[in-house]
Amino acid sequence: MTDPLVWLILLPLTWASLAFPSGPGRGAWLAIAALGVQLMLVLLLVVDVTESGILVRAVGGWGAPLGIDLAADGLSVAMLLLTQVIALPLAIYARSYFSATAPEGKYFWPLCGFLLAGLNGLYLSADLFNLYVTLELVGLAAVGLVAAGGGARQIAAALRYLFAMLLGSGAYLLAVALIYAAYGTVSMKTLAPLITAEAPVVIWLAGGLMLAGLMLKTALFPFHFWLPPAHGGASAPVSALLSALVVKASFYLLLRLWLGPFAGLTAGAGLLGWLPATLGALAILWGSCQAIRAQRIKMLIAYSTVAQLGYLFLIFPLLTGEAALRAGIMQAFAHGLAKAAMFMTAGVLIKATGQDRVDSLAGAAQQLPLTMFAFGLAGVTLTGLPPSAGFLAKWQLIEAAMAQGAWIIAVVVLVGGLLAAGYVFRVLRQGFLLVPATSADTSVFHPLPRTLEWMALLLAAASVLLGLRGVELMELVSLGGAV
Amino acid sequence: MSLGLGFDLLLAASLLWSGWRALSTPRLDRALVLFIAFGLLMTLTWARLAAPDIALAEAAIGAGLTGALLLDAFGALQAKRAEAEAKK
Amino acid sequence: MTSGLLFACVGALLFVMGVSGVLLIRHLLRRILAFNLMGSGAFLVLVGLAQRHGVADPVPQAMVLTGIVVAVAATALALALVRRLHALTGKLEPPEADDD
Amino acid sequence: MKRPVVIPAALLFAVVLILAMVDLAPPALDLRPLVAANLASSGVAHPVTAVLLNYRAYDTLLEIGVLLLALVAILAVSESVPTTSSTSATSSDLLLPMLGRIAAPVMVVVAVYLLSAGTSAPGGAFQAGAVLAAAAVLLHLTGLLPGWRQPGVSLRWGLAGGFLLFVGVGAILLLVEGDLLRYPPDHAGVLIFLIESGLTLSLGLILAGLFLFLSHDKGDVG
Repeated sequence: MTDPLVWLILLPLTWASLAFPSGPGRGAWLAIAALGVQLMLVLLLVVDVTESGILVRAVGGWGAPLGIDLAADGLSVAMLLLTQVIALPLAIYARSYFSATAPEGKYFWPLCGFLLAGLNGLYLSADLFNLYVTLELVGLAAVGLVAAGGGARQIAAALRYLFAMLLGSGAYLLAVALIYAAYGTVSMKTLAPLITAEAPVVIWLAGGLMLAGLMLKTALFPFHFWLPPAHGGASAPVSALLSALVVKASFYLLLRLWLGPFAGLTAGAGLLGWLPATLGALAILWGSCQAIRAQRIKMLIAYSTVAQLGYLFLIFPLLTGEAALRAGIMQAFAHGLAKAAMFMTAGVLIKATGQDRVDSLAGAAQQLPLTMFAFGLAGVTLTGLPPSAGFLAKWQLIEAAMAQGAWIIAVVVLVGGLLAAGYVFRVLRQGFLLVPATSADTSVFHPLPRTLEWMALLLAAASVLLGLRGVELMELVSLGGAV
Repeated sequence: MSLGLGFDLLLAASLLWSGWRALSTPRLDRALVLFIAFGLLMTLTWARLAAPDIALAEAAIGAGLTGALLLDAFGALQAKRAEAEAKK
Repeated sequence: MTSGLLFACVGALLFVMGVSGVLLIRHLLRRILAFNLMGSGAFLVLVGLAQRHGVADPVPQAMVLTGIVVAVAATALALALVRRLHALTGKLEPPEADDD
Repeated sequence: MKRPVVIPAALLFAVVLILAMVDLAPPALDLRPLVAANLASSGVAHPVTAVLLNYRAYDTLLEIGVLLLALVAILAVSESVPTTSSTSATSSDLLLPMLGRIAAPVMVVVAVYLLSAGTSAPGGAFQAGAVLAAAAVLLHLTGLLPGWRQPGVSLRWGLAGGFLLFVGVGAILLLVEGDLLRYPPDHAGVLIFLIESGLTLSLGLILAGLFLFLSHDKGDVG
């Protein structure tokens, strides 16, 4: 295991394709062991990149532009770290969550392995066409997970999700075609100086196609239509995986293209960054309002994802300085950890009560104190209260916005925090309601494996405590010249 | 106008026509046949573009397998529908 | 005008036709057809535009081979979902958005 | 409702795109000389195969992953309850089974030819696998091969085997040569042929599976 970078792709591919032949429902322990190794590998990679800056590996020994390059810099390592940190507790949770005969867990492990391989591959690839293949790997695996063993509602959500993914990657593929025709290469490193030197009209079209396709894949308002049913309808471990990790991948790619090959264009057109930022602001307002109104707890959390993704796009007009990028990465971590925890607690609550309505949560705090505590901690992060990672992200973002005189962004961040407090409080208030013992409509709480509760609590606590050590994490992104 | 260009133009027009009709023709079975024809025209196009490998793959996978999948799905859905009507 | 450029233009038209189809058509089988048209359009642009000066280029050709396999994988998955939806609801159109 | 927006926007985009494409200058880089110059050490003589299985073999690796993943996803979606009616075509017709018996072996021979030709001429694992799959589908349609239900152990290993072999070779090369899928020029030909043979078999099974698993799922619930 000399090379953590390449093994981060090979290992999940291997366990995914071993889990499939070992049979339906099998492969959990293999996956958990492998994810433990992956977590160690990513920590090794953090050390490597901290010491020596950007790492490049030429697959096949050819090197770009003939071959495909893999590259790890601070930004990609941060995303890899986020992925493995969430995946391990999530896998332990999923092992307890899916009973041996559950139809939705039958092929969870191979699908999950391919999904993680796709994510790791995406964060490491430096080749536009290879990125297309990883996008498809992630997209199809995610759709399969949403649909697995589901009823009509879930299948319909998966179909809508599938067509959104295919439209997004189709637009991306056409853009790759145009770029190859214009410059004769799809290597990001080779492209950057070429695009900066001269950009014909097709490159502007290609940039537009990539922007639109990736905004659709990240469910940025008004392209969010597919997200709530897909994330709200899937089983809890899948929702956690999708909301915490999958939507971040297309955001990462957009950021990477914006700062990498297309830097010459985006720096020249200063107003361009306000397009994603405006949509992001609308996403925060719209998503939060929908979350406040939602009746089912998982739909509430899914709409919260729509809102929280909005913050990620607020950084685009501010990217001339490094502070905004740090804020974006911090927000990706804060939301990833907190949202995974939140969907995991939702899974516990739904399993325990057999219902999925917010109104049915009365008494939950007495019956499942750990779970409600975890939900509360995750809520602290989403609302952006100190000392959570969410607070750090918003603080950084407001600071970056004020430094550039973009006070409107600061206002949006503050309003978004208030709205988030609204929907988090709705759930907490229900959960802490004391129910009279005689009441007829009291939910019956079924006993559940404690692992479920502890894993949710672990991630929720991490999302809060990260705020104390977030500076080191944010230092990472300045490594290896992502900017 | 050379023979090659004439053939290309004809091929281009047929591609666009069959693609368009596959989406717009009211009857689904005809649409599927048009779509398979579109796949075969794509095979010819790849041959014209000096890409025999893609032509082979398109014939086998694009037109062949995709077409078979679609027709099979159509057949199953029809059978299902007929069954449902019979029950009424 | 070379064959490459001509078919790249055809590809562009097929692509927009396919995208419009995916956006506008509600019948799911036809939407799958539209997706395939979109894919074929992108493939034609990839190879055709790269070969607009009339010389074959193996790199985009290999990419298209990869793309065709990915497209058939997506098509098969989409059909599996459509057949399942039809079995469960008897419909070939997605239900209206339920936002809650 | 969406129509008045989508159609004009699509037309406008198409016109702008075509005008921009017609106007495009020759690219700065040309990979063709690079492809040709390294062909001798790539282990194959056909440029497209060299790109697919050597220069950009990593793309191909992930793409097989996508295909296997799609099959797993289809199995996860399909109804798992075994149904009894699994023979599809009624064999009242005697001609069809005979056709299947004659054509299927021929197709296998064609597949082997395509596989071996792929190193120097158009063809290769994908086309060969597709022909194998077509043979299986033909056998199914002529009533000689029943539709597949949930796959048994050996079939599952067969489906995943080609991909595992590909990953395994890639990993060994990473350990021995220092880069993922970096073939030593002397052995590149043998290794690529090994990978292609495994892929042909698994691709044949997967592509046939896409059809046969779906075909089996008649959607009978309850």
